[in-house]
Amino acid sequence: MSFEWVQIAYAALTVFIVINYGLIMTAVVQKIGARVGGRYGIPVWQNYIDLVKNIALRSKISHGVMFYLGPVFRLTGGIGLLLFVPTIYGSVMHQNFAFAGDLILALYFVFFGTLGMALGAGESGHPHAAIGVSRGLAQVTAAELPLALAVFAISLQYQTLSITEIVAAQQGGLFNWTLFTNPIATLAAMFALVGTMMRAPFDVVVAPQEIPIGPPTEYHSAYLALMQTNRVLFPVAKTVIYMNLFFGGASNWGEFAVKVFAIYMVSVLVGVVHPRFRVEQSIRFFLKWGLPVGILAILVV
Amino acid sequence: MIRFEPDRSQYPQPGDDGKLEIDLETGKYLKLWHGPNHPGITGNMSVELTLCGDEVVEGKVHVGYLHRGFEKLMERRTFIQVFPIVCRVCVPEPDFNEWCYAQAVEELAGIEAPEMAQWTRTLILEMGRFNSYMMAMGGIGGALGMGVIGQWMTYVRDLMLDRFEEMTGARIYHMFILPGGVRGHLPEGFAGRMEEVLATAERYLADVDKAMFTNAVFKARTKGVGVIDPALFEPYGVTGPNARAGGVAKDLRKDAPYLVYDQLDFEVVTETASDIWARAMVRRRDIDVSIALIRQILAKMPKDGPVMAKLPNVLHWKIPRGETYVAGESSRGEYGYYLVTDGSGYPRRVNVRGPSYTHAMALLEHLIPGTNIADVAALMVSLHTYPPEIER
Amino acid sequence: MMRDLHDHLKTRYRLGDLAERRANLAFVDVARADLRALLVELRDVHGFTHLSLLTAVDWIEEGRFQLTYLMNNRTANRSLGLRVFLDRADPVGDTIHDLWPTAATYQRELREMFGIAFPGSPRVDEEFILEGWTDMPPYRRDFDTLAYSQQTFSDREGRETHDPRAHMAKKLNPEGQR
Amino acid sequence: MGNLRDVLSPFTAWKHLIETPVTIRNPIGREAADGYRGFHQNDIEKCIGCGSCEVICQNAAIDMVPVSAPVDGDSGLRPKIDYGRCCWCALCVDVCMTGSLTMSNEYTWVDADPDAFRFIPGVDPKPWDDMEKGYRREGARVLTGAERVEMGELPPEARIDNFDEIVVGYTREQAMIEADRCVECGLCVATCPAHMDIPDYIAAIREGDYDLGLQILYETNPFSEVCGRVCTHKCETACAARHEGDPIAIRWLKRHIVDNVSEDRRLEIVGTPQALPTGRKVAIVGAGPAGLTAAYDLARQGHAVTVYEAQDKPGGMMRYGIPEYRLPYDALDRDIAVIAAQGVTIKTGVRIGREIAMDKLRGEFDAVVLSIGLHIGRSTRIPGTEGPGVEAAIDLLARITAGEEVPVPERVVVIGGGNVAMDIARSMARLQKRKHGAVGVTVTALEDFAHFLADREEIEESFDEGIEIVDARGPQEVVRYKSGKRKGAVKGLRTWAVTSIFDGQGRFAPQYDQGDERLHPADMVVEAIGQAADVSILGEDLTEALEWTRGRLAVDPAGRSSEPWLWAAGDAVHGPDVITAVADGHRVAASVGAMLMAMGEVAR
Repeated sequence: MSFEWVQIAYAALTVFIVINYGLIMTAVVQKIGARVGGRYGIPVWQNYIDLVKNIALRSKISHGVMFYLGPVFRLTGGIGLLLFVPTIYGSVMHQNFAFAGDLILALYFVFFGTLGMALGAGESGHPHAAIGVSRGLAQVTAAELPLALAVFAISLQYQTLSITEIVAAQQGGLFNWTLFTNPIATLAAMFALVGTMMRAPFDVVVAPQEIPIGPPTEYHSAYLALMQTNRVLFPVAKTVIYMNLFFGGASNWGEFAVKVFAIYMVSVLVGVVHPRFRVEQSIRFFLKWGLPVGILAILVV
Repeated sequence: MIRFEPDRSQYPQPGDDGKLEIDLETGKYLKLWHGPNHPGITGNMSVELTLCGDEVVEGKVHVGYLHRGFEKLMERRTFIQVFPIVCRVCVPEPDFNEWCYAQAVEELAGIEAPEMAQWTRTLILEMGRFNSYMMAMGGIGGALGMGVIGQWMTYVRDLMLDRFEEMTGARIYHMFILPGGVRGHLPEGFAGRMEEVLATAERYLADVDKAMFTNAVFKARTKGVGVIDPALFEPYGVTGPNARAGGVAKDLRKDAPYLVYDQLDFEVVTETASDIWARAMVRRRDIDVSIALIRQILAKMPKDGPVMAKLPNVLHWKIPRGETYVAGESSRGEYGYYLVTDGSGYPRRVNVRGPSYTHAMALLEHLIPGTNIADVAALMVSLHTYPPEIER
Repeated sequence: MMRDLHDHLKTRYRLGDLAERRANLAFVDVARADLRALLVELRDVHGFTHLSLLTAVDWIEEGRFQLTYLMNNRTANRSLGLRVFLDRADPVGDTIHDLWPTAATYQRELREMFGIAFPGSPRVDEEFILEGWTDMPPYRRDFDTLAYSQQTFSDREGRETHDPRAHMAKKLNPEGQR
Repeated sequence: MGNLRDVLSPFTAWKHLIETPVTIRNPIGREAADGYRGFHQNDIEKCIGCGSCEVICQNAAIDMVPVSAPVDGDSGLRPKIDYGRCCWCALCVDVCMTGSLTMSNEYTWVDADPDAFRFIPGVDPKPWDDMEKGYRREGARVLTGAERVEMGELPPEARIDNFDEIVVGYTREQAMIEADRCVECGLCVATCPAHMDIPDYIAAIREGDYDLGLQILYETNPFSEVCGRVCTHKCETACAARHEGDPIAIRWLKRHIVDNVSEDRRLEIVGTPQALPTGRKVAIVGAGPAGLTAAYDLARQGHAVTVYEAQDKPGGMMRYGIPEYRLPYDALDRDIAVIAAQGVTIKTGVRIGREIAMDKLRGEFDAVVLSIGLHIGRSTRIPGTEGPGVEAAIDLLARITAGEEVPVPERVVVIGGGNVAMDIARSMARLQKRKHGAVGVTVTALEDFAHFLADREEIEESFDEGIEIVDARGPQEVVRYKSGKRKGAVKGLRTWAVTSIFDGQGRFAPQYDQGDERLHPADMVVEAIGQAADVSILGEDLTEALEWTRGRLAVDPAGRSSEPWLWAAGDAVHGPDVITAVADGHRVAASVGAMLMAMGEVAR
């Protein structure tokens, strides 16, 4: 695949669409969660208001360079994840910078933001951030393990490290999806999905009841806006990977919207109705349930 | 399986004076302020935690963020003027203050509230208990990250507040139980509307049972966590649901019946495990008792009759020298007022005995060391404490 | 019942007369020196295991503080209030935190709010509720909350009230004639 | 399978997804419950500005501010509420003496100006002023007593044949309860002609300090025995407690104080004049309440006071106009004894103008106070009033007091609806009962019962005593026997029904329904429609010299006549009752005292 300058414009368009999609989708999801609690919830445009408000705010507090870079890393992680994964299968515009080994890069980017965040938040010197980071890293590592195993399983299955090729292999019908061709790997990956979406029962890292609000404690104003942007972008980007790897990808924006929403809702479905695990309980959970399924997935292949 | 038992030898050890030697310079420990403005704290108080990893090695409770000097303010007010401020000692269950104070004044002044007032008071106290438990249920869900429970309970509590509103003219600070009786009769059709609320409450509580109490994650977080040894109950002044969760079947409504509780049928709810689960469960089951009691009261109470005893002119009401202590079983335990009069028109001393005073101070400080930081909020909520009672 | 207990105890302790308030509540004066032994006996022998509250009353006219130990027998549902009087000029109480650990909290509060010392009570000198308080212990009767608030805060501008009687006298009978 | 259930069961919560949310989207404008305690309303017409709301407010959120001019029973003040302090406890509503203060169920109001939240309900217009809903006190106020302690009285059968005092007086317990009802607003003080410190002496009763009470009484009134019994108690019509209940029995409480202080103790407390003798001399004509009050005040200022009284005993109308069953003579004597103890000389049986001329007084004294009262009964002058069998009430009363024989026929008709009419009716009833064993008195009054002039108790007690009272009857003629053995004797009183008493301008111009005519049979008709002063004692020259208005001696507000040495006080100039006379006495004494003081300065 050759690089062309126009791809940058295309990629920017992808990012723009995804951010807007994310802003609205997360608000819709909020409203869905609110309904379970008997509330109307926020207006769908609430995320925009928050974002604009925070961007407009400036700060005089300094915690050091790394602190400022934290959200940048985080957002870079989100954008990077999105851009090196084909968003719409078969679309030239939204093919992004997909390449043969993009699967590995994508896995790296999943971690990249978290690590960046860890560095930045650590610099803030706030104990909440420090504890949040240590717990977050521990938990995310454990939660991503099943995903990694599932990815190994399907890369073995499809004999490729290119996401585009994996999506291509799933075309031609519902039952060509990895979901049906390799359900065990999908299950393992779904453990990771639920575990990393920062929703109960695996959101103790940011639990306001203990260490409000975890790593981002000290972030405010425009930095917070960056993080908010990432917060709507990153889950979508991550979901795109799942969509591509296990649910046949998307061949147009409509399919994209439906599938991402559906996959995202899996974590919501669990999250809304559960309390959260302690960190060591989460880790134990993933080691006990996620890891064996992941290993099983590889073995089956 | 990997064990996550902490290595206790790494923890600070008590020095010669019995105090823990915590040297923050070593970098081994981390100070963390839990509160006062904190979603995981039960009201405005704070716990100064010392962490080793995410294990708490010491917790010091700090209060005073809400101190308004109520007891002192009462000494400056006439007996009737105290009435509007007592309810403010406890937000979620203010009526207990009103009743304890009114009863204490009546005892010392030799006044007896009419029967109708006694029934109405009992009704109010049970409604207040219901509300308080609603907050506790929501709180325990919320403390563990299950906001849905909190939202449901808030809704149900709100319905009960609607009933309070139509009955007393206010939602939170009802100011309805005056020394001498209560302010008025139940509005027309009150019982019917109350029944609707209770039916809704039962529907939501059934959902809570399914979503929270039949929930693997909830069980994992609460069973065996925050256990209070029943041997600590008396030294630490543990009363009410916290003690009942440890198998102590003590309930002042039953043991020392006040108001009209001796004319009502109910059972004292107990659990045995004395952990967070048991404390939540005792409260969950006590809600059912409260609901049943509200129904009973509305069915049994007289339909009409005077609600106020004859009072002396309250503008210059003097009460002879004396002292008394009036206590009842609030949703959190023994709630009492110690009133001392000196023959003047003002109380000499009013002391509020809130259950949180013992539960959130000495007991909590005793329980906190050794818990995971993630469990501190749940532990506190499970003790169901309200800081205003501590500092008054 | 309370009377029997009082009769039983007063042979060995210096007790005042029993002031019965209700069938299950009475108060009695106790000599300070006898307090501890009495508390232990009440707890271990007579079932008064529950310390309902511990608080103080300032009888400033009599120059003394009253400490009230409200002991409760949870089984029999009876309460006995023990009144111990301390010299107001030099108020020192005896700590009972080793009998009831929770008493340490009460004693800390009494230290802060009434200025009553309880030597040996854990953390008794730590600030409990008040932070940076320099005035006299505020729950003493001679602490004037109104004066304090007037010194500390300013009144709202423009508040003026009229006593009906004086106002009418001024308007209707300006010369003040009888 | 408990574990699996634990995993699956929580998902049932999702069923709420399809339910309609329960939260309120916009809480602004949500209507509160009917009885909600929201912003205050005040019915400004009903409010009397007693300030009880301010007193009970534990937050000091209420100020009483002037809104209109004070009048009797209304201070003109209205509560202004500072909502920065209000805690919405509604004790102010509960204690409100008139029920004017209520609360609407409006509770949402946003304003950027904090001072907007300080306003006078009912005066500063607010959207919720006319709201029907909101907190209303259930039933009558209960925070202060609404019912007066019943006064013990002799039953009608025990009192009808004698002149024993009817009213028993409060016991200490009763007085304590009655005194407890007072809210100490002080509205009564302005209304009382003598401005007695009513709330203060009521407070003294509550404290059980009768000495203090008596001291307070004497500061404003040396006739507490009298006023404690027969005062017209205008104060009680201004009492805040009357709006939703009975007014405080101020008169009875006053009497209760004197009942509880012995005569000797009274003399101890009041003492004798502390001022040094000034050497100035004052003559007072008439030993009635005005004259004796002036005498008391002047004597205490150190002046030498001589009181001249035409009757045999001092007391004036108090003794000769008020029947003994209402005011026993020994009670009056006790009051006068305290006054006499101030060194006042009382010369009885001396009629000025006959024994001593006014000019002589003028020559001998530095000042003269004329307090002669109203001793001449007015007549209706209807046909038939001339002749035997028609009496003036005031004459009869005086003769009864003096122990003279008065005619006591079996049937008596009284014309008049005031207290004097009641006094004579009831006195005659007693005499009839004694003489004939039966009461036969009819009172005919112009006014209907709704506008009766006599006190309500007087009417009720009269009914109890078997007296017939017919209201709204205008006397037209005293009918006399035209022939027969009793020719010329009174046969009865012919009256018409009254349709109105005053015309459009409020002038006295009774209208009658001539179709409704009745003859009230009677052997004697007593006229009790008012009295006049006997000014003939002044002598012709003085009468010429003095200024007069409408037949009354013209005096300045302090009671001084156009002659600098002569003051006038009491019923003769200001009418019509004891307490007004007392007030007048004080006023005149102050004026005389000031003049004497000025004289002293000049002399020095």
